Amino acid sequence: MDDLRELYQEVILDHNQNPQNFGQIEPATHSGDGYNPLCGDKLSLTLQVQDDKVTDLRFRGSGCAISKASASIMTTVVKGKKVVEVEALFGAFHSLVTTGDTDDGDLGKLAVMAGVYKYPARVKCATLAWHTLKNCLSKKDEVAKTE
Amino acid sequence: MDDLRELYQEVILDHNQNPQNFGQIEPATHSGDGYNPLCGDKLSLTLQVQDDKVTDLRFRGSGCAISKASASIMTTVVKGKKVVEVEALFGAFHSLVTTGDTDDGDLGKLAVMAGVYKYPARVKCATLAWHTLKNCLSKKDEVAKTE
Amino acid sequence: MTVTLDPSNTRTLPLDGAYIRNNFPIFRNRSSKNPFTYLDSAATSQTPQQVVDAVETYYNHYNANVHRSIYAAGEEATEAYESARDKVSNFIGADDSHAIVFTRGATEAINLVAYAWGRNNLREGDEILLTEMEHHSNLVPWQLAARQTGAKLKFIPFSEDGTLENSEASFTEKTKIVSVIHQSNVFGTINPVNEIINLAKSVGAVTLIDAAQSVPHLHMDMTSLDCDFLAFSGHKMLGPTGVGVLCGRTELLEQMEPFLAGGEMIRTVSLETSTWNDVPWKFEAGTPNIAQAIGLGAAVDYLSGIGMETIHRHEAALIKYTLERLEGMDEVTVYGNPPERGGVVVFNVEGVHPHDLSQLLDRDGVAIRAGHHCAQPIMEKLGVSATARASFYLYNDFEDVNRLTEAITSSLKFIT
Amino acid sequence: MTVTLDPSNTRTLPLDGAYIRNNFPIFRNRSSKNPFTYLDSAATSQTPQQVVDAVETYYNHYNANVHRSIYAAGEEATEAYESARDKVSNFIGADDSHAIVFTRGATEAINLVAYAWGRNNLREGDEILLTEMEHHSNLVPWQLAARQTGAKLKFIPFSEDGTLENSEASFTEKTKIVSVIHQSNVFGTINPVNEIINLAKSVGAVTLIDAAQSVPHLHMDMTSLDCDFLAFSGHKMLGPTGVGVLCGRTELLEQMEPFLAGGEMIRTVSLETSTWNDVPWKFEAGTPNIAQAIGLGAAVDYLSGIGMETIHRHEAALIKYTLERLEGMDEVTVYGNPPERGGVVVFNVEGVHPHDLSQLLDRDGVAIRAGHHCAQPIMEKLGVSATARASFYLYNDFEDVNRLTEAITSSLKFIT
Ligand SMILES: Cc1ncc(COP(=O)(O)O)c(C=O)c1O
Ligand SMILES: Cc1ncc(COP(=O)(O)O)c(C=O)c1O
Ligand code: FES
Ligand code: FES
Repeated sequence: MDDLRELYQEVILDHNQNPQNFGQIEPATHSGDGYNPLCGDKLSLTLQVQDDKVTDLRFRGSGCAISKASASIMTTVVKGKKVVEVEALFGAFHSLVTTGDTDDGDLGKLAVMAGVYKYPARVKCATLAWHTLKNCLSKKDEVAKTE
Repeated sequence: MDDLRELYQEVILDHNQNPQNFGQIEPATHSGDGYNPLCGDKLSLTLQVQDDKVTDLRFRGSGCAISKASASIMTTVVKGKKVVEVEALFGAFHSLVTTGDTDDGDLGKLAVMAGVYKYPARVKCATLAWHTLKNCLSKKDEVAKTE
Repeated sequence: MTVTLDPSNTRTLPLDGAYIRNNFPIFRNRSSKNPFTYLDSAATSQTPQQVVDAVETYYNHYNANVHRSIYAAGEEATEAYESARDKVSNFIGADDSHAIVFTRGATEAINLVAYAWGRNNLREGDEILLTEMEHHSNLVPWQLAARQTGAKLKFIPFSEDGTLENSEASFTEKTKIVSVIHQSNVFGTINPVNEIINLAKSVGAVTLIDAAQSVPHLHMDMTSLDCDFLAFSGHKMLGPTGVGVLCGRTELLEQMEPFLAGGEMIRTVSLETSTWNDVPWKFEAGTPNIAQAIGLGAAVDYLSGIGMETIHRHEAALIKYTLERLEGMDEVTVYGNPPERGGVVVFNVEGVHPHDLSQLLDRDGVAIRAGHHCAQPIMEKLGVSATARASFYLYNDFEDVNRLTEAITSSLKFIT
Repeated sequence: MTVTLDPSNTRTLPLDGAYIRNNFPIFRNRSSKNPFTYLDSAATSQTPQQVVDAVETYYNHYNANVHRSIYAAGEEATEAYESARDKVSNFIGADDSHAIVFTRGATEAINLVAYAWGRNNLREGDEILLTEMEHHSNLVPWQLAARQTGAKLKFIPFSEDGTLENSEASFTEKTKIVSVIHQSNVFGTINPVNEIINLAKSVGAVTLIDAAQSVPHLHMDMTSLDCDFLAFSGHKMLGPTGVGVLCGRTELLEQMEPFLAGGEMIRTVSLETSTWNDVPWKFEAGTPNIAQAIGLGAAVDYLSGIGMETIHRHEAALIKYTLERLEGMDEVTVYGNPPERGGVVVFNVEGVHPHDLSQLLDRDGVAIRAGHHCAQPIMEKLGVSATARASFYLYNDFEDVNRLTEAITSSLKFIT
């Protein structure tokens, strides 16, 4: 009966209750805001990037369980990764949540978000943090939106 | 089978083929144009009114069989009538062609138009000449329209 | 899920939900797992078979263009389309001094006024008076009109209970148009539009009532309301999507420039210039939404058959019970508490984002809305990014409310 | 009435009319006395059961508002609505550089451009280039835009055969927009839009093609056509009333100001100011015509299943035969004789006003149109106040043509 367990996996609910890397880095080398126009939720990201590596990152903001968990998991996965690796991960993550494609072996912990693709209205929740991250890294100063 | 015979009575077809009082009075005491926006047809009326009596009237213009016959019959009925009588006739004629009500004994020859009320799209054809006449008599200079 | 029968179920409702739902095939079609508990009628209402049949009969029996066809099918179509206009007119108590213009929806109806009246009558220094609780559709069109004409926007504020504050001072000789929402799609507040219209008249302003949420739920009487314009949508009152209404004072509509131009709204056309058809057709350019207007006529017949007073009492009983139940839940915050209200309530559940709530309730067949409800300025003032909303209509009953509260409880369990 | 079998009946048509009519219940429902001979598809087409079913399925299975619903019915509705957009896009060969905006019809689509593009881009001295054979819906919106902006209207003339005259000289650096009818709803002419678009581009003008009569009847390829805007209506292509399409270049639509304002077309709203949603939603204010867009998607599926090339060949064969028959009748005058044409012909019968003709043909179950066909300037140039028009679609066959000519003969007998 409970298809929704696929969307709201235990890991997701855990991250929602206890988000990792919640807060703000000061000073940050990169920062940026994301906005999901579908629901009005906002997310702020601050980063430390050194030698093309994301050494630290934190997020803040309001949002649903999916978006909070996605941001939280993202921070744990991205921390310590090279910027080029992050970009590759974004691609894999995007196809994961839009098509359910888990072929990319490097997804690791991100794979728990696989259930999202069955709920098109929630894809933007899952990608909000990632879009914001991408914008931060490309140093665009505008507010990221989930598309 | 032929319901349409009720609309296109022989008398109507005759008047269509041989319209009475077709033409123009010069000089006229009253004149005016009518326009049916539904089809683009136009009708011009010229009158001689003396001592509150319509002594002569003629019509010109393009139009369908219903409108031509209605104008033709109208001219024969109205000629010689007092203006107040004409106004009463207009009322009786209007309810004839919109409701099929033939109660008004004074309709006379006009009664052949009784079939029109079953064809709402053609009511304006039947009343075009009458609206024009009314406008002429009230000396409004504008183009009459059928509503 | 087993439904616990609440003692309050034995209270009687003015309408028998189960009987009414029989006319709405969707309730049969979507209830295989759980009873389909549709609590989103403020967004769009469900559609009775009577309306679907009226639409289908047009397509399958007398599908033709209107107004210029001299053959039987076309005459039937014209007759059905124009008689839908009469039905709508009667339904809202309009009289000979009013005209009914069919639009795509309330939004287009308001835009029609903002363009055809607003662009030609507003000047720099003029004021457009709205309220802080407008739906985007009665706010953004006026923002654009203000920008183009130099007029200024002013707003009647609302207080914490979701009612409008006293606003006499807002009406000045600068006020050129007053456009207000009748029943709030957020708080459910039924605003004192009679008073507002009187105040507007006292300063000579034109009045528009956004009746998108009131015509479907309240008995309306255009003659006694006596506003210049009334706008509403078919899809919120059991009618098809794609049709709405602008009811306006004929005299004012006659003075106005046309809005959309094209076939049907003209009298004469030459290459260089044109003259206009009579009102209301002057404002219906192109082939109209024939089937949808006919469907709206059928919806109005259905609603009249039941009676708008009864529908309002039914919803009042439902919302009263809902508030009792929600207020009994520690985790729930209800926003607004207007004394005069329709069957709409917004709330939040602590620890559950409204979008998650909506998603989780859906598990139990309960459909509510989550978001800003096209009223971001209200959310801003409430200090939330979104809320959950439950809204009722004639097909709902106490069971629906019970299923809502139980589903909230189980969502809380699920997510925390 | 007995139908004389003409030898030409043995010619084969690309489509089997009787087989196709089986999908259109109206032909069964209206043929109790005479076979329903519907020759008015240029005004509005008949609707196959597949389309009616798609609409009914929305209402009876997943009726909900789109885009913001986080419950299953709403997600299905959004998915169906957006996939109708994709179907329409594919149908006309649009690609990623194009966006599909749903409107009420072709008329609204053209007005959208005349307002949102025209009012903000036209200046005094600019020229709007149309043709003398435009439908009122592609003429009057530009008259209004010209009046408001000071731009001037210019017209490419047509000659007696109903084709456009050479017009290279009309394209100058003053030409800011070129808006032309693709297939004439009067003469049936298929205008050389590729050439016209190229000429327009050579002077940097924006291009709009009024495709209300071409998308339903011709294979379209937006990519090779490469105009800026294309406008058409659902109800002329087997779809529901109340839906139309503006296909536009996304880049241009993005630069444009919005047209109608309200819910759905916004990104953020505060009391004073707003920002816009992405294209195409930026141009879809308010609750969209959901069921109608879905119905149009089903119509497009139906048409694709048959094939637009086949439909065009079918109509070409029918119009060829019709012209032969009409030209064989002494009392009949046919207007225009364009070499490239669709299945439309206008004519008059000596001594029978077209409105009487239409009325009399109806006796025999033959539905044609009489009037100015929303093209008064053409009638003016032809020197007539009205004409009769017969127009064909995929459900017609040679029998329909025979019934038309026989009904004309018996009308002549009846009235004279
Ligand atoms: C060539 C042409 N353009 C525009 C229109 C207007 O279409 P609609 O009335 O569906 O808006 C029509 C239909 O009458 C047409 O034939
Ligand atoms: C109060 C109010 N006004 C206007 C509208 C706009 O109606 P529509 O979207 O049908 O145009 C709505 C519906 O969402 C509403 O609730
Ligand atoms: S609902 Fe706002 S991010 Fe998920
Ligand atoms: S059709 Fe023109 S007056 Fe009858």
